This record gives sequence, C-alpha cells and structure tokens, in this order.
Amino acid sequence: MEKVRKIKNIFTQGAIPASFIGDSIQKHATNHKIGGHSIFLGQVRADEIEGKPVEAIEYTTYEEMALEKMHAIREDIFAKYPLTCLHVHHSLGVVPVGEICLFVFTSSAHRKPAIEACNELVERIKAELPVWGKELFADGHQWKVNKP
Amino acid sequence: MEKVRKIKNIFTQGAIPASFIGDSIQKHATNHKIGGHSIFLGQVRADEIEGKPVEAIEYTTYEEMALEKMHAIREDIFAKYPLTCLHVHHSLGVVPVGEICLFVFTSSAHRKPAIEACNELVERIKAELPVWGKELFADGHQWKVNKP
Amino acid sequence: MKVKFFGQLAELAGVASLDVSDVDSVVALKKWLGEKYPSMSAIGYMVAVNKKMAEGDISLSAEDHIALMPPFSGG
Amino acid sequence: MKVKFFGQLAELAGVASLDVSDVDSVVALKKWLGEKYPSMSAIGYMVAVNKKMAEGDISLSAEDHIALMPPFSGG
Repeated sequence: MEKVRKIKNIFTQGAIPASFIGDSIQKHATNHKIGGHSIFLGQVRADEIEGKPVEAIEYTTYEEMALEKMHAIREDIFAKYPLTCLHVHHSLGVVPVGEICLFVFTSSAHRKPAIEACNELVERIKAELPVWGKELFADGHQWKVNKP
Repeated sequence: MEKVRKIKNIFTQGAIPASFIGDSIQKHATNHKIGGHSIFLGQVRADEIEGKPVEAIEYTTYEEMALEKMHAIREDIFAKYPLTCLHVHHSLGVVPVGEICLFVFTSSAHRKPAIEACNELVERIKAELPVWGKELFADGHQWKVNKP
Repeated sequence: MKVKFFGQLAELAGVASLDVSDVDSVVALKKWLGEKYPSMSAIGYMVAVNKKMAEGDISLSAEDHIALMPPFSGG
Repeated sequence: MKVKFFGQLAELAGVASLDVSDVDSVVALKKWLGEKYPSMSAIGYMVAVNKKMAEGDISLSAEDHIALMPPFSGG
C-alpha cells in the first residue's frame, strides 16, 4: 500500500531538550512491531578557533526548500529500508554549547534497517539541507563548515 | 594517558525507562567536547509464533562472566575509537513488549567514531555476552534465538 | 525577480533579499552579483531557482524565486 | 566441581547447578552430561571454565567453576 506522507516541519526554535527525546522514545512503546531504534544526536561543541571557544551556533535555513528536500529524503529512505518510523528534528536560532541541535530517530522490526537508515539520514541532512550554522564567540563569529 | 576503568554493572532489573535515557542524554550537556551521540535501543517485539504473540522476554545471565566480557569489549572499543563516553545497559528479568531491554550510548567529538562504535558494540553484545532471552506467551514460552 | 541571500551571503550583501530586474539567466545574475558584491564570488555559492538547484545556465523570468546559498552546514 | 546450567539448559536439567566429582576433563564432562540429560546434546552448548570459554578439551580439577551455556540471545 502506497502511503502519501505530508510535508512535516522538522525545525525547532533553539535547542532540542533531552526530555523531548525521552518522550519521543516513550511514545514508541505502543508500537509492538518495533525491535530496534537508532538515534543520532548532534551536540554543539566548544571548538576553539585561534584560542577563542565557540559559545553557541546560530542556525538559519531556507525553510520552504529545506522542508521539500527533507520530504524527498524521507520518501527515499522509507522506500529503501523497511522502517516503522522515522523522525528528524533540527534546531533554528541560537543553540548554546552542550545542547542538542539535531535529532534523527529511526525504528524497525530488526536492528539493521534502523541503524543503516539513521546513518544515511544524518549524511544526507548534512549534505543536502539548506541550513547554515554561524559559530558564535564572545566577541565575534565565523561561518561553520561541514566536513564530508 | 592510560586510564584504568573499573568493571561496571550493566544490568537493570526489568525494562529500561525512556526517562532514564532522556536523563542520560541530559547528563552529557556538561561535556563540551562532544559533537555527536549515537544510541541504539532494543525494544521487545510482539513476534507471533504459530499464532501466539510474545508478551514479554525474560532475561537471565551468567553475571560475573558477562560483566568481565563487557569490560573487555569496552576496553577494545575505547582503544579502537576516539570516544568521550560509552554506556551500556541491559535488562534482566521480565521486560514486556514495547519496553526497552538494551541501551547502548556512545559519544565523540565528530560523528563517525560514535556511530561506528555504537554499531560494533551492539553486534558484540548480542554475540558475546552470556545473556539468554526466554520469549513468554500467555500459556508457555520458547527460547529466543539471535540472528547473526 | 526576487533574489534571496542565505547564510554568509546575506551578511556580505547586508540584505536578506533584493528585487533584480535586469538579468535573464543564472549566468547573467552571477555576473551582476560579482560586480555588485565582489567578495561574494570567493565563497562558491549555489543558486536555486524556484527551490530547485540550478545546474549550469538556465534562463530566468520575472516570476522566478532565486536563492543564493553558500555551502550547507546544518547538523 | 561446581557446574552451572544457564538458559534452556537449566530448564532441561531442572537445576541451576550441580556438584560433579567424577570427571577430569571437558570431554568427560560432556559425555557424563549426555548420559544424564540425553536431550542436552541437541542444543549445542558451550562450556566456560572459570569464566573463560573452553575450546577443545581441557583438564578439570575440583576447584574449577564450570558453566554450561546455550547460544547467547541477549539484546
């Protein structure tokens, strides 16, 4: 059966609370077909750039394009792996160091599809979503660069 | 610097609460060297065996040997990957369907070591720890078999 | 046509968007931008036309929505 | 020596552990078990001696702690 999925909003203003992640896991207790969950969390790291520590990252996006792209990625991943669920949350605005800015969550009957889908989602989100991070120091900023 | 790690207890009586997982994520907010977390969760699935649904899994272990083995696996993984943290929790006793029985949690500065270490830990835990699952039906049981 | 600037490009241009009327292709737009904002070409940005990535040259009309995007750095 | 049964083996034996005195090697122990619990050999269990997996035959003494373990199924 083909399911038509709606475009979902993946963006959250500010950091993604750890309690939100716990609640999201809890909600899956009612799905008794799930045998494994895979989760990736991106956390803002206090990199030092010329002796100055990063204090936060400020994220911006081209929201309409990012949501359309995420929808296409989601469809690809559902077509490729036998998943029961797939959730993505990405921060916008300022996220202080130590806080969560990306939450990718996949579930399947057996562990391998959830693990592989989660990894592929993280790579595609970083490479394909029009989102930009600005690393904020106490007295300035620099634009974040993603390594492949 | 060589760190001497103590043998940790990985076993929890009954299911691992989702709130425990959320709290565990929250505790890592103070480590500003972390850039990525990878989490695997095993959840008890309501497999049907000849029309009878699994209602719970009851786990037993050879605890002394399992903890020594887990310690050796932990040392191997820390030697192989540049991780900041590595946590493993496994249930003992009865875990009802929909509940979490395995929680593997790795963190690193960049995402790849956390993701690869988490995957390797899950495979080694399933293959090498002396733990046994008994699938409980309403009126009987069968012994769980792990697929490779 | 409406031209939006994202990330570092918005910082360089000092605006989030502009109405541009005197270009009819992606190549012409890039040339116009290079003259107006000389520092922009060093960044190696991508161009999206109506939310699709433009590869090579394509013609543009007044109704098109253009986005100028530096390399992505989400996650 | 103390012999512990785990998982399905404990169920088949009906006990969690036994004191066994009349065997001096892993092979002798398996033979003894096969006679006492004929259904056990079908399971393909592993033997640990003092928490280390025994590969092939090794000799056993009264102080050894033996564990009889069916295939693992944790997680």
